[in-house]
Amino acid sequence: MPWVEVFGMGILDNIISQNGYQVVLRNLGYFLGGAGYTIFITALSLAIGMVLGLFAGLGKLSANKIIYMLSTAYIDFFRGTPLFVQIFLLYFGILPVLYDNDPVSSAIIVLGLNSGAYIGEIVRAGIQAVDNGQMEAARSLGMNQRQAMTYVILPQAFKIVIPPMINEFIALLKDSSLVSAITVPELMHRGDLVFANTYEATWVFGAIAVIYFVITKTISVIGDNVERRLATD
Amino acid sequence: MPWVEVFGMGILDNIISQNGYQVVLRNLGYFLGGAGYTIFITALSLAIGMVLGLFAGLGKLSANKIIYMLSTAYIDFFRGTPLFVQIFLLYFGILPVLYDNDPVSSAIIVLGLNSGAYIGEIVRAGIQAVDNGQMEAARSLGMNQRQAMTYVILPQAFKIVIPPMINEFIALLKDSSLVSAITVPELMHRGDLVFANTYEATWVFGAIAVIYFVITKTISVIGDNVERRLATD
Amino acid sequence: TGQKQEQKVLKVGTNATFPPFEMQENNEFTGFDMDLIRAIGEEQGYKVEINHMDFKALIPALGNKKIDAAIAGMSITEERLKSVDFTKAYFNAGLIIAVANNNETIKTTEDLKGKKLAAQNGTIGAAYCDEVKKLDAKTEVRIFDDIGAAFMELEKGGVDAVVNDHPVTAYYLKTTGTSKAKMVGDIFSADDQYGIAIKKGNTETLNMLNEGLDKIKANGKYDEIYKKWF
Amino acid sequence: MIQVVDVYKSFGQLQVLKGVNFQVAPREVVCVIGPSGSGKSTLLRCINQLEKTNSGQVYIDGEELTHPKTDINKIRQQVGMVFQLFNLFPHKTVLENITMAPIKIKGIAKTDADKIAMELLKKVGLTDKAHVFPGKLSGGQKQRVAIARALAMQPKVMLFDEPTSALDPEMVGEVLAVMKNLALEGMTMVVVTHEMGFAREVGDRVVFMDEGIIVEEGSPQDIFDNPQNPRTQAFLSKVL
Amino acid sequence: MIQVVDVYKSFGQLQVLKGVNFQVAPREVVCVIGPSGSGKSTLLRCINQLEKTNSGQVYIDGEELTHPKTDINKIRQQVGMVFQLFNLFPHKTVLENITMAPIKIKGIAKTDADKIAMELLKKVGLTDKAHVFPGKLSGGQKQRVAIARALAMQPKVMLFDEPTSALDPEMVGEVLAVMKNLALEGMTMVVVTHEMGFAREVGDRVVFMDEGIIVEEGSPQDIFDNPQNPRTQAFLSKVL
Ligand SMILES: Nc1ncnc2c1ncn2[C@@H]1O[C@H](COP(=O)(O)OP(=O)(O)OP(=O)(O)O)[C@@H](O)[C@H]1O
Ligand SMILES: Nc1ncnc2c1ncn2[C@@H]1O[C@H](COP(=O)(O)OP(=O)(O)OP(=O)(O)O)[C@@H](O)[C@H]1O
Ligand SMILES: [Mg+2]
Ligand SMILES: [Mg+2]
Repeated sequence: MPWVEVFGMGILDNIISQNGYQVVLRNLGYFLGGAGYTIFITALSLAIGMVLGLFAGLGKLSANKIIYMLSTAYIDFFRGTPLFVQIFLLYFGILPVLYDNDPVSSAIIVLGLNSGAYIGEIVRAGIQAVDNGQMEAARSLGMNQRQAMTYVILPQAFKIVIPPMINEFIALLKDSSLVSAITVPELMHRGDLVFANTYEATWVFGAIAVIYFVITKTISVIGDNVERRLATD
Repeated sequence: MPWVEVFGMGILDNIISQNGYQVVLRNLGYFLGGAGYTIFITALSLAIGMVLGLFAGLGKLSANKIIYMLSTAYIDFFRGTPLFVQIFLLYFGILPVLYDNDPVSSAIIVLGLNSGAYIGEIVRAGIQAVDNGQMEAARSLGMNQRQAMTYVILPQAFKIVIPPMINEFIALLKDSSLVSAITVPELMHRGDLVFANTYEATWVFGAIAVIYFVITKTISVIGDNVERRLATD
Repeated sequence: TGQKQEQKVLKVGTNATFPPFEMQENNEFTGFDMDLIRAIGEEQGYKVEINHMDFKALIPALGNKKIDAAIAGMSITEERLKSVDFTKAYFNAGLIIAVANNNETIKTTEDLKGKKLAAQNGTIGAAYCDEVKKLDAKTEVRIFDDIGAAFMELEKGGVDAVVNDHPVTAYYLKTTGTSKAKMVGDIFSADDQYGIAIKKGNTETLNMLNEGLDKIKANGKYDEIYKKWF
Repeated sequence: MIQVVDVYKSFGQLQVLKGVNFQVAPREVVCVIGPSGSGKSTLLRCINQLEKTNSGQVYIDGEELTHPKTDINKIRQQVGMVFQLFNLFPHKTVLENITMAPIKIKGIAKTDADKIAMELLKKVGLTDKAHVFPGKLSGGQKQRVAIARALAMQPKVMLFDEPTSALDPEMVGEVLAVMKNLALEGMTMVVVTHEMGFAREVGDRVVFMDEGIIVEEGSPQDIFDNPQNPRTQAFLSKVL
Repeated sequence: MIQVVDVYKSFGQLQVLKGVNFQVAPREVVCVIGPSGSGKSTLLRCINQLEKTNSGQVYIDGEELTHPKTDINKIRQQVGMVFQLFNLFPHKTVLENITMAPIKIKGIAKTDADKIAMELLKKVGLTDKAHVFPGKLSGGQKQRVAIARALAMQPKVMLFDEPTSALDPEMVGEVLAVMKNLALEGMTMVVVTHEMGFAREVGDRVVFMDEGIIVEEGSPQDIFDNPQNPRTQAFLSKVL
């Protein structure tokens, strides 16, 4: 059917002839490289954040006053101040005292600390949502507090915690764009550079948005699957 | 003890003589006005986000395929793409078609849509965490789906949902700084303006961070109180 | 000593979103400022290493010695001199007004009074808009973080004019702005002087850069670079 | 009043009800007994359609619940249910648990609902716990609140899933009295129970279920003193 | 084996235990009966210190649990408990519910633990539900899994909170058999129950509680056939 071809060619030609389209095409590899940085940094800081968040969440439930106060102070600070201030503070102020810090490792540390604060609250809430009888049943079997947490409470909290955790993963992925401030060449950073050079807002940020969307959708699909697999009723 | 005085005076003098200190002092009212905007915008977009999130969360649990798909698409899009792309898209692209949009109202709409997506997932998870027997008990009393949701499930989900919701409030408060890109005169925007005129990064952003901290700490204290008051065991 | 000097490194920070002064093309930093600092480095026996960062991060990076100098189209002002040191001015930008193609009401700086104006944060254009507002309180000033967004606001019709450094606006009109906006009036406010920022009190680097700047102005290198970009 | 016609129900592979036929006349009290896992709870849940049946019909008061056009909520208001695990609303006090449905669904004034609720709490001996949250009640106290909650809707039919399992003998006696009163007032009841003494006392008729079917039914005397089916005989011989 | 000395326990204003004194000899089976809310469950929970006592001492096998230096977890491994509301672990299958503690605490090999668990499941008639999650069990099935889970730790003492409340008569008979076997094997047991027939069958001694104190105790014959205290008499007169 010739008219379909003509019509199709028309649209295609129109797209190809657009400068913005060419800008995106030319920079696609560059963007995907940036996405690689974004994923790499997010994944590592998430690992840090989950460990810190677990301890901070447990700490906020601790009977020990000092542990409770430390956890609270940690969560309050890293949740309460703007991320880019934290990035500045640690990158320029604190980390240089500790080691010869480079942007990427600094970014991972700051994002890890930051997400740990949010995850801490998520973990605390998840633990508290598990029925009290579960702890009692575990303790009555002779488990100590730690064993009951590890084998009985946390696995159940884990299920409750998945959806807000996925929310946090996705927020972190996007917050990671802030480390472009300290020269980490991640996705948004590269988008900014290309935009500034070409002023093709729609095409450049459209492409960036699509890449982010693909990554976040992947995360949420994985999250849904984990959630479904853990459902026992 | 004279040496304390001397020492104390020394520090004080040192601080006062700093240019940055004076910059902050001079602009404190200006910053607090910006904080007013930040709180105003966050509060209104939160109100929108909670309504949207409630419907989106319920929608994701709906048996109706179309409602389910609409909710999922909404959540996926607004959670999956960078906030600042959404700001650009709505401010420059979509809203001008609908009305003669100004930065503040546009910011509230975009942030409301964005937080609604995160809140939607929180609400869905909260509802699913309520024991199944509760729905059955409500239905067996003759309540319809809507009544059972309103009187039995949602009030219980509400308690579970508070901590991740507080997380989201705080994240939204800080994300609201992104509307600085379309010249909404909120806290971070004003910080940027004063910084650019003085280059006093430490003092200016330090002051901004303290103001954010005070606001977020207030939110989390309120959240803790609500949580405690709702505890029934 | 010449060989030893060549191994010295000058770490320079910039924010490569300000064409044609600093930008990135094909993963390379290019633009007037970039060529200039490289020329100075070569003249003074330094290997120049360029880092792109947030505009906000340039000052802390200087303070922390993560970079030795910042070159990013920074205008020299009294207020900023309290926090950092600047080299001698290396460029006199001058401002220009940009309006929508179909705008016939704004022709000169006089016409700006009482209008909606946009400028980029931290530029002399922003300061100029504030001055206009002082003359006529009905004037509305919108300061964007990013000059790209300011131009988009102009295209959207949210503001009547953008007041910005001439070379930057010219570059925008050459790329996507051609069909949507135009420059009106003459270049004005000729005291918009760019300088290279150095940590306050770092006289060693300051002197070195000033010396290099003098040298390339004397040997014609500066004019060569200027011609390449403007 | 209640008619269950040829009801089948499976969970995945597991057939739980395999063609149950069963009638309850108005004002009749029927006790359902049978071994654990035989489908007693499932049958109750099918009666008020908390569990969708795979095939067969359920009628209450002549209306077919299994028909897609039926307003199931209207009918459920006439059908009270007491769950084996109580399912009290943890976010509401005892009193609010009882008054919620009357106020919200029937639109009864709060003061009236409170008065009715306090009377019911008196019946089950819990007036002093009216303003306590369910989390602080003992097992038997929860059980009694669950009964009061169902009664507050003044249903025509009551379904009890082991209403006495967490009660002490005194309370069993009192609940029995409450139920006998209800029967006098014309309440139709289906009671799943493991307590044979209770079944004998309260039941007009006893139904013995096993493996998803009704094996035998008859008057308490018939079933307990003269069971016909060997399966029933075996089951009852174990009663202490 | 168990000594409870002058134990007081309050929840806020509410005094629940008001000086309970109580001994259980090794191999003895004691049944605790009494009205709802009298403090039976609370007493059991104080015995393994799930509930901290306000004053008084609790000893098991000579060790004082109420002493702050005691390793409570070690002792609890010797003290199995079956809860009124089961409290099965919903994220684990029936088999895993039973084997978790032996594997994780005692370090028994998984294959051995599985073997022991399957034997226990056979005892309670649930081998076919080994790989099912608790959410899919009927009430009586949950109850039996809870018993099996407690037995899997091979405790010296077992505390039962109404172990038969969700069981049908057949299962009650079987659990009774299990418990009698345990008694023969030397298990010390405290059983809170509302089923007098069960108490009579299984108990070496019966304890009657009311309003936070032990009102009367003695052999089943003494208590059931010849109660001394008027409160006990009134209570037992209600048994069907
Ligand atoms: N939601 C479910 N999914 C899968 N199987 C189920 C479900 N609910 C019940 N069953 C199974 O159906 C069978 C009958 O369960 P039901 O609760 O009706 O038994 P019951 O007669 O009430 O037993 P009990 O006296 O122990 O309460 C049991 O084998 C149980 O495991
Ligand atoms: N966590 C708690 N907070 C406040 N009060 C409680 C709590 N647990 C129990 N109680 C109260 O203590 C009293 C005794 O409760 P307990 O559970 O020991 O009774 P019981 O004898 O086991 O009754 P039942 O036979 O009904 O199970 C009851 O009045 C109950 O309301
Ligand atoms: Mg049942
Ligand atoms: Mg009890």
